[in-house]
Amino acid sequence: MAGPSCRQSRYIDDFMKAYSLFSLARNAMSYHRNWQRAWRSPDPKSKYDVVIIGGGGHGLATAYYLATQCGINNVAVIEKGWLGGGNTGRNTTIVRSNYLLDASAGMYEHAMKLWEGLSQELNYNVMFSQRGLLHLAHSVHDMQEIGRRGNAIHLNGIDSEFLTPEQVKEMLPIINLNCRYPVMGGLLQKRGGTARHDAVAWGYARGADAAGVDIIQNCEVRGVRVESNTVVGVETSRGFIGAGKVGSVAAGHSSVIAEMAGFKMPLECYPLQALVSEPIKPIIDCVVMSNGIHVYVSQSDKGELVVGSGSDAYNSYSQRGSFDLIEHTVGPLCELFPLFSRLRMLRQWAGIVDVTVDRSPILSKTPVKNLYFNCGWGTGGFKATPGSGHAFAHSIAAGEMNEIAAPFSIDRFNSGALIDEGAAAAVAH
Amino acid sequence: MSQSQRLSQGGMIDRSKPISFAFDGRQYTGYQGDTLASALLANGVRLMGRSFKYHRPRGAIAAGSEEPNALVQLETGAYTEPNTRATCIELYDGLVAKSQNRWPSLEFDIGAVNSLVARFLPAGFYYKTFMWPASMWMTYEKFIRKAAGLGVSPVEDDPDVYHGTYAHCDVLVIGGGPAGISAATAAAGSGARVMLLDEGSEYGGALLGTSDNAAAKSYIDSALGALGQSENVRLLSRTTATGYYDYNYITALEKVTDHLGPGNGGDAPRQRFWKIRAKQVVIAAGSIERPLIFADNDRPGMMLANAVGVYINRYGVLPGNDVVVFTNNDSAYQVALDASAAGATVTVVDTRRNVSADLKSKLEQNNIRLFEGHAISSVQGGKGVESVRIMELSADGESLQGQAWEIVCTCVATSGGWTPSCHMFSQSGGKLKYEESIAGFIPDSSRAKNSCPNVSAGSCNGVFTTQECIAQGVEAGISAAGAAGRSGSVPSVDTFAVNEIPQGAIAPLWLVPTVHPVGEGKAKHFHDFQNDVTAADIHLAAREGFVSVEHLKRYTTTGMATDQGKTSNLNALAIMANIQGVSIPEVGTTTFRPPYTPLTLGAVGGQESRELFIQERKTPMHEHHVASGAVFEDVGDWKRPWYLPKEGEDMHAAVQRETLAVRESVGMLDASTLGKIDIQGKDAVKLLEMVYTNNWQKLAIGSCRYGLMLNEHGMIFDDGVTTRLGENHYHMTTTTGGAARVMNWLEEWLQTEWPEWEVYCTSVTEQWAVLAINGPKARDLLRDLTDIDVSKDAFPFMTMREGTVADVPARVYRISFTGELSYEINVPARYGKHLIEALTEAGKKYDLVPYGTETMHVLRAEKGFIIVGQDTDGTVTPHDMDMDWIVSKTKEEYLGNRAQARVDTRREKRPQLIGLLTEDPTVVLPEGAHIVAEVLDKPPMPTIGHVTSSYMSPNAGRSIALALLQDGINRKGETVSLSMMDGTVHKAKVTDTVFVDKEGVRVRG
Amino acid sequence: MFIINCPYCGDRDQTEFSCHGEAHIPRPTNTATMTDEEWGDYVFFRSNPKGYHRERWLHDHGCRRWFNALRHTVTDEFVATYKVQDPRPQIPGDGDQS
Amino acid sequence: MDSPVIATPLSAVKIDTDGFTALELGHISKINLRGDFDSPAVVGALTTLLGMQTDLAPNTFVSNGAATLFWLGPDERLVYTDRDPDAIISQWRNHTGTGAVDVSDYSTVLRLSGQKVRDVIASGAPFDMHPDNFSAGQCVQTRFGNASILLSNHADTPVFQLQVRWSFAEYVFNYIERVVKYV
Ligand SMILES: Cc1cc2nc3c(=O)[nH]c(=O)nc-3n(C[C@H](O)[C@H](O)[C@H](O)COP(=O)(O)OP(=O)(O)OC[C@H]3O[C@@H](n4cnc5c(N)ncnc54)[C@H](O)[C@@H]3O)c2cc1C
Ligand SMILES: NC(=O)c1ccc[n+]([C@@H]2O[C@H](COP(=O)([O-])OP(=O)(O)OC[C@H]3O[C@@H](n4cnc5c(N)ncnc54)[C@H](O)[C@@H]3O)[C@@H](O)[C@H]2O)c1
Ligand SMILES: Cc1cc2nc3c(=O)[nH]c(=O)nc-3n(C[C@H](O)[C@H](O)[C@H](O)COP(=O)(O)O)c2cc1C
Ligand SMILES: [Zn+2]
Repeated sequence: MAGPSCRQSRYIDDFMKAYSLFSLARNAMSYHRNWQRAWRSPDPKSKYDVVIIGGGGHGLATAYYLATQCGINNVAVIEKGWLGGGNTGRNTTIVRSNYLLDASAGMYEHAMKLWEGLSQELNYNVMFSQRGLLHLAHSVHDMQEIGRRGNAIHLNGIDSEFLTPEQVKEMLPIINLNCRYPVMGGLLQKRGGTARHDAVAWGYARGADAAGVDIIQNCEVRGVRVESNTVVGVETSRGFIGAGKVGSVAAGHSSVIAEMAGFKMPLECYPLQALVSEPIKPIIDCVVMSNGIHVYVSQSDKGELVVGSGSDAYNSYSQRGSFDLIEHTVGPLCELFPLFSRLRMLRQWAGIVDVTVDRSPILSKTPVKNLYFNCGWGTGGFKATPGSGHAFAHSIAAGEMNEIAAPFSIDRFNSGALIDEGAAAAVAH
Repeated sequence: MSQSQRLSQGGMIDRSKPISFAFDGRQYTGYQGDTLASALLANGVRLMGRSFKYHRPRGAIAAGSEEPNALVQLETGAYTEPNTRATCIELYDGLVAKSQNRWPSLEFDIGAVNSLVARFLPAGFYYKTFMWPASMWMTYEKFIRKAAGLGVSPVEDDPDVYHGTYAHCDVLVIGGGPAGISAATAAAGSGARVMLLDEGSEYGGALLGTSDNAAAKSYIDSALGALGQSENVRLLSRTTATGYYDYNYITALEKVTDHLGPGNGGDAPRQRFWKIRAKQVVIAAGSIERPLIFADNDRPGMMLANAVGVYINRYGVLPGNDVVVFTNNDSAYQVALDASAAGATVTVVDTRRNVSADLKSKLEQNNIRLFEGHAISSVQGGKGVESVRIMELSADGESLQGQAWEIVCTCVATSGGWTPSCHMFSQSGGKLKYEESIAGFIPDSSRAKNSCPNVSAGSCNGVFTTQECIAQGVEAGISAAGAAGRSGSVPSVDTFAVNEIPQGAIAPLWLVPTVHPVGEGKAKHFHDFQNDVTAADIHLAAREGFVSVEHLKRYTTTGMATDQGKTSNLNALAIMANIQGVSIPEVGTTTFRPPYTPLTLGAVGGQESRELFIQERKTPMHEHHVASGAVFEDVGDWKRPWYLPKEGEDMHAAVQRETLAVRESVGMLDASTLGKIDIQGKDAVKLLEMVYTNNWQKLAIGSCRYGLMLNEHGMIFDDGVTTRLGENHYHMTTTTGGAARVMNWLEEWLQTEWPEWEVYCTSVTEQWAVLAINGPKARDLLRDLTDIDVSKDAFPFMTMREGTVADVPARVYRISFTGELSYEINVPARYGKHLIEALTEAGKKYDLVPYGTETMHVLRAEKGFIIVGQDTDGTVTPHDMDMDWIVSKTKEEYLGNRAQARVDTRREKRPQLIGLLTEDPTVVLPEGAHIVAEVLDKPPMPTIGHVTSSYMSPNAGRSIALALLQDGINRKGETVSLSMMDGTVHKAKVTDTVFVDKEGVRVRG
Repeated sequence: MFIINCPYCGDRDQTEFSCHGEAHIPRPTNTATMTDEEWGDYVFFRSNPKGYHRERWLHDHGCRRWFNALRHTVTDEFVATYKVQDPRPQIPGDGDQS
Repeated sequence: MDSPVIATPLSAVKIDTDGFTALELGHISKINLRGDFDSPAVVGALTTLLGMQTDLAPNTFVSNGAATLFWLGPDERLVYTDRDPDAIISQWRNHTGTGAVDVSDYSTVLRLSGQKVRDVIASGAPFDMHPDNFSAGQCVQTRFGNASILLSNHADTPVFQLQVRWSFAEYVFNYIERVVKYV
């Protein structure tokens, strides 16, 4: 398996097309008239070697790595709406790799390493900002949890530090340590942080396009054509598109795609909500996550507080959730940071997250030959985008899930070998 | 320069109440009834803020909540509030405001260099640069972050309080303009329970900004007076409907005391958050004017035409003595007339060539110059408009031609037409339709969501005369009331007319051409003022393929500012439509999301934070623990004594003392928080058989048994002791944190899977106050207080007896979580306090020691008893816990049974619970420490297990630990290594899990 | 924020309820003879439709009864709520009773 | 030893302000009754043991001086009684063969009165208490903040009773005390 690559992509060979301060300046001289499309808008061909369903970050990354690392350039990404309009375009952008279980640590740390060179690799600034990610512990039980996770992470070779309440206060002077369930400690991953969600989709799209991938937007997959238990293509709103292999990376719609192919998935879709405040000058400099009182907050480069809310516990494809979750997000936020109470919420929204019982993703072969699924990232897959795409691309190319993807096979729901990060640690995102 | 722009008469301000206020350190005077913006304008201040990206000088363009520019930092210290719209701040005495996003001052802002290099900062420039060297991004980012943001957050805790409340009505009317008032009147007349909200300080909406607003006011007052009489009507002004959710759930923010100034609200909350459930909703939210997009259309002094009208008529302020009205429709002509009447020199520039004779003659009568078929080609003046140049538009509207005329002016009133406020309708899930005749989207009432019955009325529905608005309002009010089941007799609702000129025949001109192609001259054509998004940015986005309206939004950030594009969105997508050569509806709109205007976080969550955040559940003995000096631990929502230090003791000392005392004399623990479920009915035992792994058929009445519960995945999720109280009667206990979960688990199975079984479960957790007494002297102590025969034979281990303890009725369970001779005394909660006092008194002679949860944990660990949730984590089976003894081999079925047989669950070498004894007995391993397969110099090191519980055990005379270790049961006797975060390595021997009294003699003593 | 019609208590606010996933998944009675696949299917695999969904709700803060609902997962609108033992209401526009 | 003192969670506190009073009613014996309330055995037991009519509509309660019977669910009623609950419980079981549990101490009851009552409770409860929807004789199990409550309307003046679990009583009381100032 090819390792993460940090060199500037060789596929953007035309230096003038590459983005840089220089190209920006040059284009400014011509009033920005000469910028090219970030990606083409081709008509679908009749057949591709690989068709990827879903133009979110994971789908685009898969296509990008197929084309740039696996030597498969005859690839299409089929997106029913606009690129990145799914969860990629609506998540709270938290990136970390401090997971407890080996399988998860393997996946997320793989992704982290790719994140660390991604802007350069893609020649697109994805604003990956390693500002640090701090998990707060509010009870003896939380302390046991971060104790276990901190050690596990450390021994997996991933950075993590325990903080005392005093150290937490030093990092975050505005925190109220004596909130209901006082802060008893913290677990810090300095390499954790955020990235600009849209840029990730666009950067991968541009990179994939440059490597020959056809990105086809506004094209909905409406059927999966299977002949003698082997996938041969997809029926779309723009006609049939043949495919040697199909990778479904449709996040919130994976069950729908599976139904088209004639099987069920261990998934349920829920609305997951988030909100942003009005922009303000910098006030918190790291990502703060508290499972004890349910707060997830960071501040974007533009200045808004980006606040994760919860997921409603009913199945839904509506991209809207119920308001009481917003109340139960803002209440805790004001509890932990009482001075935010005079700030204002600017916008709230929801995404459709596909959740497995063990809250870990599925990267897997399926009952249909040559049809692969990458889904179930639920509330926390943005951070995995490069790693997931990379592992999935190599797995599709090989026809077998690779070492990083293998534990996430769908078989685990029959064997019982769940990767139950949630049960083990009760940690979200 | 005192109120130089204040008109000598007119307006709805109270000239008898002058108010002094400060802006950017200078003192000014305004009047009661002013907003900060109107008062500043009255004082000749046009420059109020700087834009986000280019730091361009900006003034107010609007008079309402759609304002994108005039954002200020209101007040100071703990009361400070960033990004507050000057157009919505009601003036109060002593108000202090500062401009934002500028340094060192508003007049001279260093950040304005961005404007000079603007050419290098097109939409999305940051995606293209700042990438090299990679290590520098964090440094670049720091600067970017500092430069971004608008105002500053307070750094002190909010001194204000907030109130939230639910409300219900038949008909909710959103918006108190003519349409809303008449809808409310009609609905109330039909007998409906009505709520009428308006975000303004006064009802009347657009009527307040008309030149005959005095007459309008008396019309409004009489309508509101009548509404106010009705018991069934709730009137809420200063209240914005912020969100419209499923099933007609509408949230609204009422600004209760903001207009009084900080600290002046008395006992009243600062703001109130309404959660309204309405059977029917009438949306009468009015419409918002759009600016025309032309070169440098952002200079202070440029305003929406209707805002100019509002400042003149409502506030008695003339925003400029020389006014150019620039329009593509009729409605701004009224503003020209009003400005002229107020004494301004007015010029009208109309992009159209077919202005009606009627309008022309009106202008002529007032000596107002008119340029037909013309457009503004450029603007002079930096921190305020000084003059504009106009040129003739080509017939196709694509270019400018001829000679440029310069018109001196300090105010430009522009109107690009009216955008109906469809926010609420869209948020409710309704779909919009594009109406060519008004060049705007309006609600498609046939595509409202079934669960959100509503009707739009007035200008938000695309009608632009007051009389039509009133007529629609009445109709909407009656139909909504009827749909809500109220159809009384409706009194006739008065209609009313004002001086206004409807939009009429609008000739859309989405982007006024300039001499240079868009984006190539120096001039900028702003549509999103706050986020500094220009027409050129839209062109760039289109060029780069960001053509979907959602990409356009995200790439250029148009519509993402604090005004959410109220004045800009339609312009932006129309420009994109033109570039693409498609129709506006084909481009489509972005999603309307709550809140309508930014919503104070404290109002949403403030009430249920701090002391009302999450209930602190306390047992009936709580006060006693407090008096005993207990330090508390949060267990779930409960407060439990953690340890009870004596003078000078730290936690360790207290726990060691308590732990020893229990095994030496007797200890006492408040166990009231354990979940308790009363189970009755002839099929009760069937239920137990299904939910526990062991056998329950043969449990004798009066006997107790321990049980483990598994989920259907086969993993342990709760445990506890259940006692048979009678023939078909059981008392189940659960973990403290698991009580609700277990109750639901039982009920779910009973109600959905086995509804024919006769079993009744009742939570009795709080019914009983429970004291556990443990230790060799527990029996003696109990004997002193009870009428129960406590002798060993009469009251054996794992049985229950009823009687009295300390003269109150009690159930005493002889069960033990400590391995000591133990009794759990349950009395009705009302006697809990009595019980602990009586025991404390009687215990003196036995050296009774109260102990807390930490000691309990040590004691049970000494005996190897697990804590579900600490030693288990949702991924362990009974076998993993070395608890095969509790899994029935004979039962046909129980929940979680089948899962035990799966490949992975049967797998060898799963992590299993074992004991660990460190080589150095003084080392207490940290909980969570990992056992490594092999010690390496540095990570990564493969791990094979982790410590779940670890304590210094005074009874074992050394440290002890429990751990989950792969294949642990077979490894007993081996030595393993644990690698710490700081690099130290501890060695420990793998043992069984019982460290004290291995034979279990004491518990049966 | 739904209004949910509890079949026992009537129309109530959503916050009184909790949802417990797909309804009508009877617990198998032949667990001993089931394969791991069959068991996995019962415990983990759900239809998760984009469309009409039959699901279980609990009136937590009310009568504490479980009941079923037929709801559309795109509009989030309830078609019907019904008691556990009641016949399944029909899916709108669908003749089939399943 | 002195005869044992009976404690209730809110005995030490009360609210008495303009338009609103809240007062704990002290210890009340309460029994949770289960069974098929249409069956002759249960109907008979209710009449003989409590002198109660049995056709209680959902969300209502009846009172006969000595006892008050609340509808809690299709197979569940709650009784407040003056009499010894143990006796009633054992007779109930004998008569009906179904469940009965002493829940006297599980919860406590606040009496709320004054014209502000509805607005105070609306601050935490999503239920519509307008007299059209909630008149004297009706009761409702709903939510107040995070707590489950049983709210009953005893007079439209109004006089409400609010029953809440013991361990949530302080929270509910604090909540009421906070919001009463604001309505
Ligand atoms: C509010 C919120 C907050 C979150 N916060 C975080 C966080 O902080 N950190 C984190 O790591 N993760 C977070 N997540 C999760 C994260 O967003 C997702 O796991 C991740 O973005 C999934 O990426 P994806 O590419 O798989 O899916 P998506 O971006 O959803 O892409 C799937 C694409 O498939 C397309 N599609 C679906 N059906 C079809 C079809 N039939 N034909 C064609 N195309 C189709 C969709 O339109 C969509 O564009 C959050 C999610 C949400 C909703
Ligand atoms: N001359 C023209 O072309 C033209 C165009 C549009 C409107 N108008 C005039 O404007 C008036 C329109 O009457 P109307 O009643 O439809 O609207 P209105 O603008 O008079 O009143 C709407 C009211 O709704 C309030 N509002 C909007 N959104 C709200 C929210 N989310 N929450 C709370 N309040 C909210 C506003 O503050 C405003 O007071 C008429 O007099 C009409 O003639 C004229
Ligand atoms: C990290 C992040 C930051 C955001 N910042 C803003 C913002 O500053 N202004 C804004 O209007 N919306 C912001 N949004 C929300 C988007 O406008 C939008 O609501 C979200 O992408 C979901 O799309 P939808 O609302 O169109 O369904 C942000 C979203 C994310 C994920
Ligand atoms: Zn109910």
